[in-house]
Amino acid sequence: MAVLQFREALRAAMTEEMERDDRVFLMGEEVAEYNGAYKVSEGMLEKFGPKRVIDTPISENGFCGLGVGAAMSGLRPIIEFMTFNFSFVAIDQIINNAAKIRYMSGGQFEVPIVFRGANGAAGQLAATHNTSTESIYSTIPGLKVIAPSNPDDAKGLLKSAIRDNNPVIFLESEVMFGMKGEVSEEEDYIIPIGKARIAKEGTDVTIVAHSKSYHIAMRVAERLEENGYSAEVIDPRTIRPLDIDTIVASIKKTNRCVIIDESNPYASISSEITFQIQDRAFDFLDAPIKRITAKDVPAPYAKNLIEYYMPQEEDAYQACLGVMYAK
Amino acid sequence: MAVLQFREALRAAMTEEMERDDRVFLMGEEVAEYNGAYKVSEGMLEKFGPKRVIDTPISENGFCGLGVGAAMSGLRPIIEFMTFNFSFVAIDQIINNAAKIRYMSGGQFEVPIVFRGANGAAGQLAATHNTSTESIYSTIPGLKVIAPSNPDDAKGLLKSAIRDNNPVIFLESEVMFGMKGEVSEEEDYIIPIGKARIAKEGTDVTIVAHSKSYHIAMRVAERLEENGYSAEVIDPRTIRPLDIDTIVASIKKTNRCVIIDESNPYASISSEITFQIQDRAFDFLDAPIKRITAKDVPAPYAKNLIEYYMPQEEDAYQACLGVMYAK
Amino acid sequence: MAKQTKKAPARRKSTTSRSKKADRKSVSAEMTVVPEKLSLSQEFDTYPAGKYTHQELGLSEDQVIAMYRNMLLQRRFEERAAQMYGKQKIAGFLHLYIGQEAISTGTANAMEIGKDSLITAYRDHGHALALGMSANEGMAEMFGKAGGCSKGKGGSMHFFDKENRMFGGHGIVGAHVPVGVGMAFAHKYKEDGGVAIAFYGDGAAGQGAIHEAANLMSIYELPAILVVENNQYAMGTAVHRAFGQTEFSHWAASYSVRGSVADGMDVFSVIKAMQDALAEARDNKPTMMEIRTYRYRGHSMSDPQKYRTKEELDAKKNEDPILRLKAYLLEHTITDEKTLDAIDDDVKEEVMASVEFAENSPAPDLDAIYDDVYDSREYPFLA
Amino acid sequence: MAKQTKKAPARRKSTTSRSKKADRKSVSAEMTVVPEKLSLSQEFDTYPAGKYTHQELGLSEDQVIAMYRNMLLQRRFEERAAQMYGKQKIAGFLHLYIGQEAISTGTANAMEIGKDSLITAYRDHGHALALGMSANEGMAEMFGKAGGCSKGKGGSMHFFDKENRMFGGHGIVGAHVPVGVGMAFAHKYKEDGGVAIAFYGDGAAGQGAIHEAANLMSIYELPAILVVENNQYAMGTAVHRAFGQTEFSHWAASYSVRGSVADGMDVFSVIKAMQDALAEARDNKPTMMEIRTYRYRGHSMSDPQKYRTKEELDAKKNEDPILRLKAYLLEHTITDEKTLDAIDDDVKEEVMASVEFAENSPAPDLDAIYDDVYDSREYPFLA
Ligand SMILES: Cc1ncc(C[n+]2csc(CCOP(=O)(O)OP(=O)(O)O)c2C)c(N)n1
Ligand SMILES: Cc1ncc(C[n+]2csc(CCOP(=O)(O)OP(=O)(O)O)c2C)c(N)n1
Ligand SMILES: [Mg+2]
Ligand SMILES: [Mg+2]
Repeated sequence: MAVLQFREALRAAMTEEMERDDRVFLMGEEVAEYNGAYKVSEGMLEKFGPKRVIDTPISENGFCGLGVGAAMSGLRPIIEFMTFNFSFVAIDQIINNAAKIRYMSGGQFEVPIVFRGANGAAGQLAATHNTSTESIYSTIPGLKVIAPSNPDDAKGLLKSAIRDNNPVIFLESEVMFGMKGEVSEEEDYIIPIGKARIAKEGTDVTIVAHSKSYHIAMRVAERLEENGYSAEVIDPRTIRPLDIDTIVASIKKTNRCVIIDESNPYASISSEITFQIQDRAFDFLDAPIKRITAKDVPAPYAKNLIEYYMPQEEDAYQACLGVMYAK
Repeated sequence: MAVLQFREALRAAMTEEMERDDRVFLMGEEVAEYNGAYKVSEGMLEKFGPKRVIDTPISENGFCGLGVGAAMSGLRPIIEFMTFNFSFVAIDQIINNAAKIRYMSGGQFEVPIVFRGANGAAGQLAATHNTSTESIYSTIPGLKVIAPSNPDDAKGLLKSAIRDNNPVIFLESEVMFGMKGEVSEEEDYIIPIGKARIAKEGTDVTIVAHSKSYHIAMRVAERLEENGYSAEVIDPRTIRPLDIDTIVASIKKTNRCVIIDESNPYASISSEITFQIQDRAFDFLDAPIKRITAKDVPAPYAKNLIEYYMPQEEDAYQACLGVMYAK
Repeated sequence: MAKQTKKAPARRKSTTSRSKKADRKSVSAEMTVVPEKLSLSQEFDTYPAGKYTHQELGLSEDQVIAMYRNMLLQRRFEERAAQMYGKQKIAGFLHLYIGQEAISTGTANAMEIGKDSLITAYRDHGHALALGMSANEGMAEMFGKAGGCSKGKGGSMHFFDKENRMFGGHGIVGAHVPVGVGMAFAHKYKEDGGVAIAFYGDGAAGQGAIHEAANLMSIYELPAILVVENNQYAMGTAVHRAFGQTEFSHWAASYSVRGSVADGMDVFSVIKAMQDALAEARDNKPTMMEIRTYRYRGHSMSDPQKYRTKEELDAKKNEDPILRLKAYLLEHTITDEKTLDAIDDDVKEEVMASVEFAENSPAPDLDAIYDDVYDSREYPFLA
Repeated sequence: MAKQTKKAPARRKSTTSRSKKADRKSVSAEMTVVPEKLSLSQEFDTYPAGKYTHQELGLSEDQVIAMYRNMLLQRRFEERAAQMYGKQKIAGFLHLYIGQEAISTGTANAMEIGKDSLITAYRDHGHALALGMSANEGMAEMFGKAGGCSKGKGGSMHFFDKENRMFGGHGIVGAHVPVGVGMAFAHKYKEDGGVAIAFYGDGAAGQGAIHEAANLMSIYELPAILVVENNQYAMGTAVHRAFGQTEFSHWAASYSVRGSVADGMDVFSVIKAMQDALAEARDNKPTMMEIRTYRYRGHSMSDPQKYRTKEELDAKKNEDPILRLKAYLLEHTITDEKTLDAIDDDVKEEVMASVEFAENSPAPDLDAIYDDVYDSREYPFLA
């Protein structure tokens, strides 16, 4: 195992895939000469040259469309959004073109493309720069949506995403780019898309959480452990398709579930996971499923407000106690 | 009561509000000289002149942004999307500007604007022209989302939307524009935003359905009635905010729920309604909540496929029997 | 008819644009100084109607006859489609290309089909047939049958034909144009010598996507041609109601690319304009082209067309590109009325056969609704 | 310095553009015919540095001194903000306007504040202070305090000031420009005589939103001015790496609007350019203006700035708009060093006081997180 930063794991995944397959290229704002706004692509221009590591103007709609056309033509673009907040100006290319062209063409054309970049809240950046987009993208058939919580998953899943023949939304995080973690040194390390990870086994309550929220879940599980409760933590890793089987199996054991997700709550991932659990494991549920999410408001700037806006560890802890009727 | 087509009810609402308040104007593609792609605005150019009924180029992002700026300046724009499928090229203006400017400016500026037009499936139009957008818009704090199922609600709610000081997404339907229905002749007929309508009272199962799906719900309820079951049908009318109190009160009576919605299922309205019901009425549920939605695929063109794609009345009927353990 | 040299006109750049080959790294002092005088002047290559003969363009007589047949096929195919729409065999939106056939046929003749790539909007039957899609596949697609080019999933607006590098058939106005630039990007990346041509309507020019696409093809120096088929209307909106600048070729100046204008009622004008633009593009010099044309039918099938007068329509019908080519064929004694009649019969038969093919083609299996969403049927769709 | 007439230059239209007042209803035959020759030529109004005196612009000496003070206030305010960022009193993104102050101050001086409207991107402190926002409100906003202009909800990127018709402070590159056109639309609709000015960066010019906004202001003949503050870089991307056409004024030809270019290092150039554009706009003739400037600091606080050389930066620092105005004030004996020192002291004090104000202003109540999402707190937020 090597210890890598999250950004290094992403870079390793892209580098390996670009070495393996010369149809893969990286395009986005400041990815080349600037080495990436968050240094994910540092050194890649030097390694692969300007043909394959390509700076763009600030024209997300244009270069996402370019990526779709290139993918239809047999290339395998990785399109970096500086952050996914900026994907809204290009979302038509993702929803109407990337996701639907295979279908509309009766399977003649495929769109093997990865849209990746930072997603979700990143501190005091205010309302337009703190949006969690997974609810929106995962409602769209034709897309796959991945949101890893640690460098190892980031590497294995990004490699899978690049090899996938479908459009993939790959959600990273500004505040996690510097996070270090062990990453498998296995040659050609691949994690299959659509498989959840049971991060911690337990028997009393299931906590489902992806990306940054996963780390809250682990802290909550620790606190519960200290207090004599055994929580199972599941990181779905892939949001669409969702590995509901793993989650349901856990619920059948614990009979309780708390979901932590930093998305705004309405019609979000937590809503969907809840639907699927109650649909498949209704008789196993001993308490309503609870969720701890970002507040139902735009993200504010002030330090105290944005902290309050985010899912609170304490709330999640209390919710776990609550579903166990332990308070 | 007058009998009006859905489109006439919408036109009446806009006309009355424009007569009442000269800050209100209508802008969109083909709304003026062409009298509206679906004739919703027929005659309005003649009545109000080109200052207030304004044709645009095909520049949704541009004219939605224009609407936001006009609203910030004290006007009250109604922006028509020919259909909401085309709102994706302008969604950044809705999500990042319309929904967030009040917040980001600390309440200094408000954005009283209505984005309206046809939403959802409309027959053999294939994947890009059949998208239900309510899941996406309702996840965004700062927006209100309305989707009436009949001319009366359309009139009363559109008038409310135009008077509302917040950005409102108002979802109509190509296939309902010609539908006739009784519309109140009450002067200044207003239906408050955020109140569900109990369309039919019943005791055995609650069916929640809005917009076109509401009509499926009513047919299902009739069939159930014929077979000795009493269904309560609730049309939420407003999607955000959701009148969960009315829904929960019904569940407490019927102990069962089926949701019909033509959105793609993942992270959709049906997911959210389910979360909220199980959260608040867990102990009252005698069966898992079921949903009948569009299939989890892009919309196909072929007649048999698009029919199969849509929520099926038979499936909804069977789901109702299922939750009543009546089959 | 004026004698015309075959060489592509030299590329004319706007007088104030800087060389893009210049060192892109640092900001030169010159860039920040405001000059005493600043003006823009750029010339555009124009291809007026009636200026070119088939010989000058290197076309054989057989080729010209084949072009005529192809244009007629598009026309008859769509006339029949309109009829089938009336019979409710075809549903949804049906946008006819009638009047614009010289553009598709001219382009296909200038292109290297199978090597170059093409993408267009929802008014796509003409381009598909010109590139070689069979009438059968097209008609069956509109009938929503399994034998359609897109297996009945796409309908009229979504004709795709991978073999002939026809990339669709797209319904979101303007959104396919950046995709076209991506196709050009791939040609350059793969160094396969191909050029990508993206067609869009005058109305689509209002979309920001066009601006972004044009700038991208300029800075990356792509083998791309952006072509606005200016048929004067976007649904009911006359072009001068929608744009401050209706000389679309002039927009090329905003991107320092070549601009040109062709006459879409004369297939030779289109061919010549395309030949030149293709030659430039193969040298990675993109073009923004306007082709002036006219749509004879309504926007779609339910258009009362109150936005134009019968006189205007009739005047334009006098320029019918098919009648024009027919007159040329006769005038230049390339062929005779009898042969032309035979062609017409032949085309009609092909179209009728396509209707029969479409009728007989099976509807897709219901289960096919889950095909081609992802590359694999293994995907766990929600029930 | 050349003598200069005060009259705005006549509006120059590109030679091939058609009158927009022409009957917009029908398509004229002329529009569909491809001419033998087609060329575009358009002149742009340029406002070189060093060409204008305050007298010629109708400015009193006191006004010029006030301008100097205002530019200095912006500079010191931001220097202090940078320091406070280092101390972690300010967080998130902090984009400094240092080097560009002549643009905000010049514009504010040409505008009728309270009647005209302004909108800009996230590099917004300078414009807010120039329009009259207090340093207190600005600093407190960046500190995330209840006393901030946006009650601590917006931060550095979202300075709003309704009273002075400052419409923000916007973080999505380019997306506020159509909003600016909407502000102009409202001025015309309400017939209040106001003009809306929308500033954006050179990088933002890559967004399709700019294209759509420019065309809309042209066809609706709005009292609008679109201004690209060309500071040569978008983050690390030099302007000539991002655009085929870097003469941004030339883009005006694509919309048949007036184009002009001013020098952002000379406040008088900015004022003159704005005065002319405002006069045109009050007559519903919009302008696309480029102002050439330079950003002295990094893009945001964490920018290693490897994309430019120290020499380039130093050369540009010689053109510092504040030093330039200072030299002008002394050269024209409008004031003396002592007075200027006093102004500097005064400004520093104002800025220090704003830091104190910000420190002492309370953090927002946690419950305020639900304020100003909707017009009413009655909204049933999800718990
Ligand atoms: C983004 C978007 N907005 C609106 C529409 C609806 N629409 C379909 S075709 C059309 C007119 C397009 O006109 P033009 O580009 O000139 O093409 P033409 O129909 O003349 O071939 C409009 C407004 C759409 N399909 N997509
Ligand atoms: C749509 C969008 N894409 C990307 C970004 C990230 N971003 C913020 S500022 C910036 C550079 C903008 O440069 P320019 O417009 O020249 O303005 P300047 O910073 O020079 O004032 C970028 C890429 C963004 N905020 N919004
Ligand atoms: Mg057209
Ligand atoms: Mg810049």
